[in-house]
Order: sequence, then C-alpha cells, then structure tokens
Amino acid sequence: MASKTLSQEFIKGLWDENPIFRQLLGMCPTLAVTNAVINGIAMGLATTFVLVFSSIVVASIKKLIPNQVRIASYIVVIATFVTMADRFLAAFFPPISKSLGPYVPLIVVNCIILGRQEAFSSKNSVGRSFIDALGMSLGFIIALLILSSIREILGAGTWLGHQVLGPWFKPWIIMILPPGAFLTLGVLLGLIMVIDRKLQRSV
Amino acid sequence: MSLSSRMIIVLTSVGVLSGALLSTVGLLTRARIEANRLKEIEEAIVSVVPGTETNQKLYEEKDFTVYATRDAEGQVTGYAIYTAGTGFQDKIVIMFGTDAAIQKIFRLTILDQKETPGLGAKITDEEAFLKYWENKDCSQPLALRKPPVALEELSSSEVNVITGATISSEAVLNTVNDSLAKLRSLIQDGTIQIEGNNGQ
Amino acid sequence: MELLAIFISAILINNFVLHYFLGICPFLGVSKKLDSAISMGLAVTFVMTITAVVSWIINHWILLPYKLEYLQIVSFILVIASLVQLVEMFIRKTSPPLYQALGIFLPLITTNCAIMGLALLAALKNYNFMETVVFGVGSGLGFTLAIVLMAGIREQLDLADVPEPLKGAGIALIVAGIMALGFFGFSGMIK
Amino acid sequence: MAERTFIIKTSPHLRHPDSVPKIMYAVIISLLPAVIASLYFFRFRAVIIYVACLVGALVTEALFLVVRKKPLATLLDGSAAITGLLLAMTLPPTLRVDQAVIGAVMAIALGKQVFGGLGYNIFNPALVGRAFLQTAFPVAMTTWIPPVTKVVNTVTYATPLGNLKFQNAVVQHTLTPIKDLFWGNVGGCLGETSALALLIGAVYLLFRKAIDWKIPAGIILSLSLFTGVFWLAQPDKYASPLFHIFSGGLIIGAFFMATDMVTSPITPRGTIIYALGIGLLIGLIRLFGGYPEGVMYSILLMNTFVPLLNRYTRPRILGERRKKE
Repeated sequence: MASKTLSQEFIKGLWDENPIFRQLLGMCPTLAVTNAVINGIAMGLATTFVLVFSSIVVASIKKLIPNQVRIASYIVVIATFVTMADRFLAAFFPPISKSLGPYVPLIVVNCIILGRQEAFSSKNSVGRSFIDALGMSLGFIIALLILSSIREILGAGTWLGHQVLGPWFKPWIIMILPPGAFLTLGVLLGLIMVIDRKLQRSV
Repeated sequence: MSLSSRMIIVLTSVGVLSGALLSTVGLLTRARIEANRLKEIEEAIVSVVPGTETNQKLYEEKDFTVYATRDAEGQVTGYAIYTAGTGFQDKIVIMFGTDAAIQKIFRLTILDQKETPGLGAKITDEEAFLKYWENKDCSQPLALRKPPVALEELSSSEVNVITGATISSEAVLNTVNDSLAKLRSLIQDGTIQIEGNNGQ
Repeated sequence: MELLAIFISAILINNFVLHYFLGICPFLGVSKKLDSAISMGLAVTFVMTITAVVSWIINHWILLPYKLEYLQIVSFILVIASLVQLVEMFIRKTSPPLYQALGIFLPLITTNCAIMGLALLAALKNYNFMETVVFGVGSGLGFTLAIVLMAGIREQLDLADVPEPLKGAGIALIVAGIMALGFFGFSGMIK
Repeated sequence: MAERTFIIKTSPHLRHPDSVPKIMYAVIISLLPAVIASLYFFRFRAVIIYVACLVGALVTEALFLVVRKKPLATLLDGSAAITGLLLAMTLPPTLRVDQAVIGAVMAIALGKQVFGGLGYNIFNPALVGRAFLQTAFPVAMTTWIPPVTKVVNTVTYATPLGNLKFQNAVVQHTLTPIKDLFWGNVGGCLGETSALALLIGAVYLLFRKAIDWKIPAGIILSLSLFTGVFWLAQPDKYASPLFHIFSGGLIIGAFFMATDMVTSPITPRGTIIYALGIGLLIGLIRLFGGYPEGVMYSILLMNTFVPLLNRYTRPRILGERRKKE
C-alpha cells in the first residue's frame, strides 16, 4: 500500500480505479443527474465535498473507533456532510437544488463514499486519504462531465446552456430522458473497455 | 476501558458532534431556505394577478392553496390559486390568478412539471401555450381548442392545445376547471371569506 | 383511486429503477441469476414497506413537529441501517428457510439507494400515511419487476455472442435502456 | 435463389427446417404488397424513407460484421434488410431522411448487434429503432399527412387512432370508416395503412408456414375481447373491435413483428401467453394510455417477458416429476 507515491494515489482514481467506469460505483447519481452539464458539475462538486471531508475525518479518528461500530460512525459522519451540502445548495442555489431533487441527499448512500472509507481512509494517513479522495472525486467528476456532455449536446444541442449545434440539428430528446442515460452509459462502458484493452496492449 | 463502554462513548460523541454541527447548519440555513420557497410563491402570485402588492393565504389543503391578492391601497385585486394535477408522467404544479368575482383568469404559470421535453414540457412555453391563457373568461368551464388556431380565432373561453401533447394540455385545463369549481364552492359555503372588500 | 394511481405509477410509470435510477447497484449486481433476483426483489419490497411506515412516523411525529427537518438524512439512514439489522435478526430467529433465501441480500440493502430514495421521495412528495405505505409496496414491486425481467434476459444472454467489451454491465445497461423505452408505453395511463 | 448447403449459421435453424435466408426472403416477398401500397399512397416521400432505412441498416450491419471479423456474406441473409424495411414501414411519411437513418442505425446497433447479431437479440430490432425515434423525435414521429388519394383541407392531419383518442371521434361521429382502413386510404405510418395489402402478404407467410398462426390469432383475440367489452357496454363512447383490428399498426405488428422467431417464445404455452399479453397491452394503451397507439410498446414489453415465459412454460420431459420444494 505504501509503495504508491502520492501522485500515483491521486492518478489511480482518474482511470485505473475510476469509480464509475471501472468500479461501477455510484451509478444512481451518474445516470440521474447527467441530463445537463450544469447538474453533472453540481453533483460532482457536492460529492467531492462530502468525500474529501468524510475521508479526512474518518482518517483522523480511525484509531478511536472500535471495529464493531465503525460503519455506523462512518455513516453518521457522511450523513452530516451530505446534509451540509444539501442545505447549502438549497439556501444559495435553489434552482440547482430543485433540479437535483432527492439526488443530493442520496449522496449518503453513494457506494463510492462509504467504499472509500472502508477500503482506504480507515487504513491510511490523513494526507494520503485526502489525496485519494481528491483523485476519486476528480475521476467521478470527469465521468459525470463526459456523460452529461454527450447527453446535453445530443439531447438539447447545447453545452452548459450554450448552443453548440446549428439549427439543422434536431435534438434527440431521448438523450435527456432515462432511456438515453442507460443507453449512453452502456455504450460508453463498452468503449472504455475497448480503449483500455488498446492501452494495455501498447504497454 | 471495556470495549462496550468505548463503543457507546464513541457512538455518542460522534452523534453529539454531528447533531451539534447539523443544528448549527440547520439554523443558519433555515431562514434562507424558507425565504427562497416563499419568494418563489410570491413571484408567481405577482405574475398571475397584475398589480399585486400583498397577498394573504385564505385556504390551504394538499395541492390546493388560495391567496387573496391586494394592490398598494389594500384593495382586493383577485385570487391566486396554487394547484396541481397529474400530467403525462408526474404532477404538474400550477399557479393562476383570477379577478375577485372569478369571472376572468388573468394569467397562468407552471411552477413544476416533469412532462416530455420538447413536447408536453411546452406547457411552460409562453408562445406555445401560456399566452393563450391570458385574460380568459372563466364564468363557464374553459375548453380546449383542437387542433390549435390563431390567437384571434379563439373564443373568450377557449385555450389552444399543444400539438402532439394533448394529455399535458388537457391535464392543465382540467386542473384549472376543477380548481375554479372548488374555489367557488368554498366561497359559497363560507369557508373562504375576504375581510373588508370582497370584490363584489 | 388516488392510492391506486400511486401504486400503478410506482410500478409501471415512475418505476424506481427505470425512471428514478434507484437501486441500480443491486439491479446490475444481483441480476445474473433469476433465483437470486427474485429473492433480492422480495427482500427489497419487504424492507421498503417497513421503511415506508417507519420513516413516515419519524418524519411526521418527530422531525416535522419539532422543526428538525435538517436531521432527515441522518435519521433516515440510521433508521434504515438498524431496521435492516433488526429484520435480519428477526428472520433468522423466526424463519430459517426465509433467512436462507434472503439472508445474504439483507446487508446489501443497507447501502441500496432505493430504500433511502423511498424515504426521501415519500417525504418530498408529501404523501400521507396510507399513500406512503402504498408507495412503498408499489416501488418495491416495481423494483422486483425490473430486476426479475432483467435476470431472465441476462440468463438468456449467457448463451449469446455479446461483444466482449459490452459483456456484463454494458449490455445490462443497454437492455435497461430498451426496457425503459418499452415502459414509456404506460405513460399517461393515470389521470 | 440457389440452395446453399453446409453453411453454419446461428439459430433459428434449431426451430425451423428452412434456412435463414429462405425464411428471410419469404418475409421480404410477403411485405412487398404493403410496400407497393405505400408507394402508391405516399409516392416519393415513401421512396426516400425506404432507401434511407435500407441503406442505414445494411451499412451498420456491414460495419459491425467487419469490426467483429465475421463473414460479410451474413449481410445478404436478408435479416438486416428486413429490419430496415420493417422500420421504414412503421415511420410517418414526413420524417426527415437523417432521422430515418438514425432509426435504422439504432435498430441494427442497439436492437441486434450489441447482443451478438441475428438469433441472439432480445427485442425486435425494427421496433427498438422505432421506439428510439419515437422518444428522440416525438413531434416528427407524430406529424402526419393524408395519402395523396385523399383530399383534405385542414393543415394538421390525424391518424384514425389519433382522431379516436384526441378528438373523441366516436362521440363526434367522425370515426374513420372501416372501408378506408381496409384499403389504406388513411393517414398513418408508411406500411401500416393498408390492411388488405398486409393481409395478402400474411396469407402467403402463413401458407409457407414461415410464421406461427397462433401469435396473430392470440393478439387479435385478446384485443377484440378487451375492446369488445367496452364497446358493448358503451358503444357511443368506444370504438368497435373491428375498428381496432384494422387501424394503426395492429396487422403489421401482429403478423410481421410479434411473429419474429428470435424474439417470441419457443414453448407452445409461452407463445399463447405472449400473444394474449400483446393484445391486452395494446387494448390498455389505446383505451387508457397517453399514446393513441400501443402496438410497438406492447410488443417490446412482451419481448422482455419472453425469457421468463420460456423458462416457466417449459414442457416437462416425459417421466419428469415436478420438483419438490
């Protein structure tokens, strides 16, 4: 474990252990909020906030927590930060809070977060956990960005609200609806596998 | 220290710390979140009854709230009705305003909907839908004109359907007609009363 | 009538998996075998129904009256976690065969976003007690329907020549997408 | 066509003695009367859509075969052409060329090739393509024109089923006469309007035993029963079963799509449940759903049930006992 340098710890979340594309974690928010890039970014940042702070807290109190109650304690820590993120969005960005709906509170059951506490923060130093959380969050944001960009461009002809495709383009409304989410992520996972295999072969 | 007492101490302190943190956050944000919610309603009321300065909640039940609206002099300008009905996929939340005699709908606005983008979701579109709802005679139940015609051709109690989204258009129409009937019967049996000026 | 509409909507129109994307992890993870999919579906329906009852009581008797709505997330998740533990203990004591069938799925349910999603959505939609219960049962059955159909299809796809990169989650997501397209046929069925 | 022997193909050779291309070309021949009818009713708009769908389907199929290093000869087995043809027949004549091509690409890619090609697909590929288009372009997919043989003076034009659902045609006494439905002198998707032309092809297929008669019979039976009950109870509100059978995509769906051997059940009991289910769902959607027509959704929904139907209706082998729980 300690053989990894800090930069490797950071980089692994982007591709090798990308939470969405490789570990298939946190699929609910990934599918649900990627109908527009702005929603994807907001969800990514909210999740980053929760993941980074939970990891720091868990890594710093890990020695105090008896093994039997660790999950319960982690859940309380995570739920605390999720509530903070949720209240913050509702207070200062009501439109985003409204369009994300129940998916902000649902960060609490996002497997990425509890998964990182179990697999990493409970065993590593604060600094290392912080870097790991940052890397995973960035990997999550990248995945959300790719997915939401595809869906918003094809589904509305816009990117972050700006018109990018000409008037000749008729938006594929399916892309911003649930079937479009499933189909896009399914095809994307296939493409990621193809790319990964090409990379492995070239190494 | 025994394991079980350590477990209890740890869990309690985690709980207490989190509770303390959350109540701080909760209290700090509560006013603002409440204000956001009220502001949305407030803005909708002002937009559906022209000349509104103040409003007063007269009646509230699930998915049906009636506000009396007043102008700067405190004269009653009409009613704003917050209501909801089921559309193609999910609930459509509507706010619309009438005059004090409930003879005329000033305007209608959609607060929340999950209809198909580009189709049923056009109920939020001024050009495709909302403009046909301006200043309609509602002494009789409103009717839907299918297929849609030019604004001048509509009778005073007709609104245009959205081509291809009959269900969503009908959902709005029926919700409004039902709410009007409900409002009238509530006034009839005296549940809703406006103090002072009753607009007659 | 209202209750029937909520029930049908939860199963067919606003299906938890195909519309709300809730419970995707077990939907993808436990849908390889039909038998386990059925057990998972039943376990989720069971826990969802209890969650619906308990979360409503907590929300309407404790959180809302005392203006503690900011404790919703913490209390819901703790309730769900302990509820699943209790249910597991209870089933183990009372019905060993049922425990055999559902046992290994129960712990998985704690982090299942469908359960938490149910508690949150019922609160968000402002359902009354009966509506919440019907919503819970309907959502659980909707989840069961989706995961059982998916498992049937995936068992058949074991024999198919699915392109290597799409095997597993990729093809499952595509099938889910087409299923979601088919379920659009029920749109507008409740008024 | 020359007999080709000793070519190893994917199923359905397990289910039928005919070779895949032979059945496929029989299906194509059986579709020709309806194709010709659509060319007559919709002229050059029909030609454009047929070409777009056929080219889109064949090119996509070829691309997948090349990438997956499979023999290109499979392209000529007729299955991709059928998907393209059937898709085109279920599209409105006003659809833009690029939209038709998108539908054909999705039909082959998402409906067929991601599952491994012919014989492995779960859903009817043409209907996957159509469902994609319906959801992607809901306005374009519900914009209709009258056939060239009909003179009308309104700008927008509704299909007989749209008329029934959204204009209360029964109450208004404007229901399309069965005669027009039978000949095809109505608005609608390219190949679904003429019941007569489709039935000619269907009779040929039944005669060739290329399709299972139980499927269309079951669909028509359950749809008639379902719509019949409401019609008998309130004839001034609901349309007759006969109207429901001859309108919309029922004939093309029941005879040419639901009967697809790959995506329908293999067991006799399963087949009957599948057919009755489709008819019932069509009735439910047409009478109580948000869409005027439900054939596409009903077949896709029942396609999802096929693996379960196959599993739970497997006939017991002689002497096999029911397993004790």
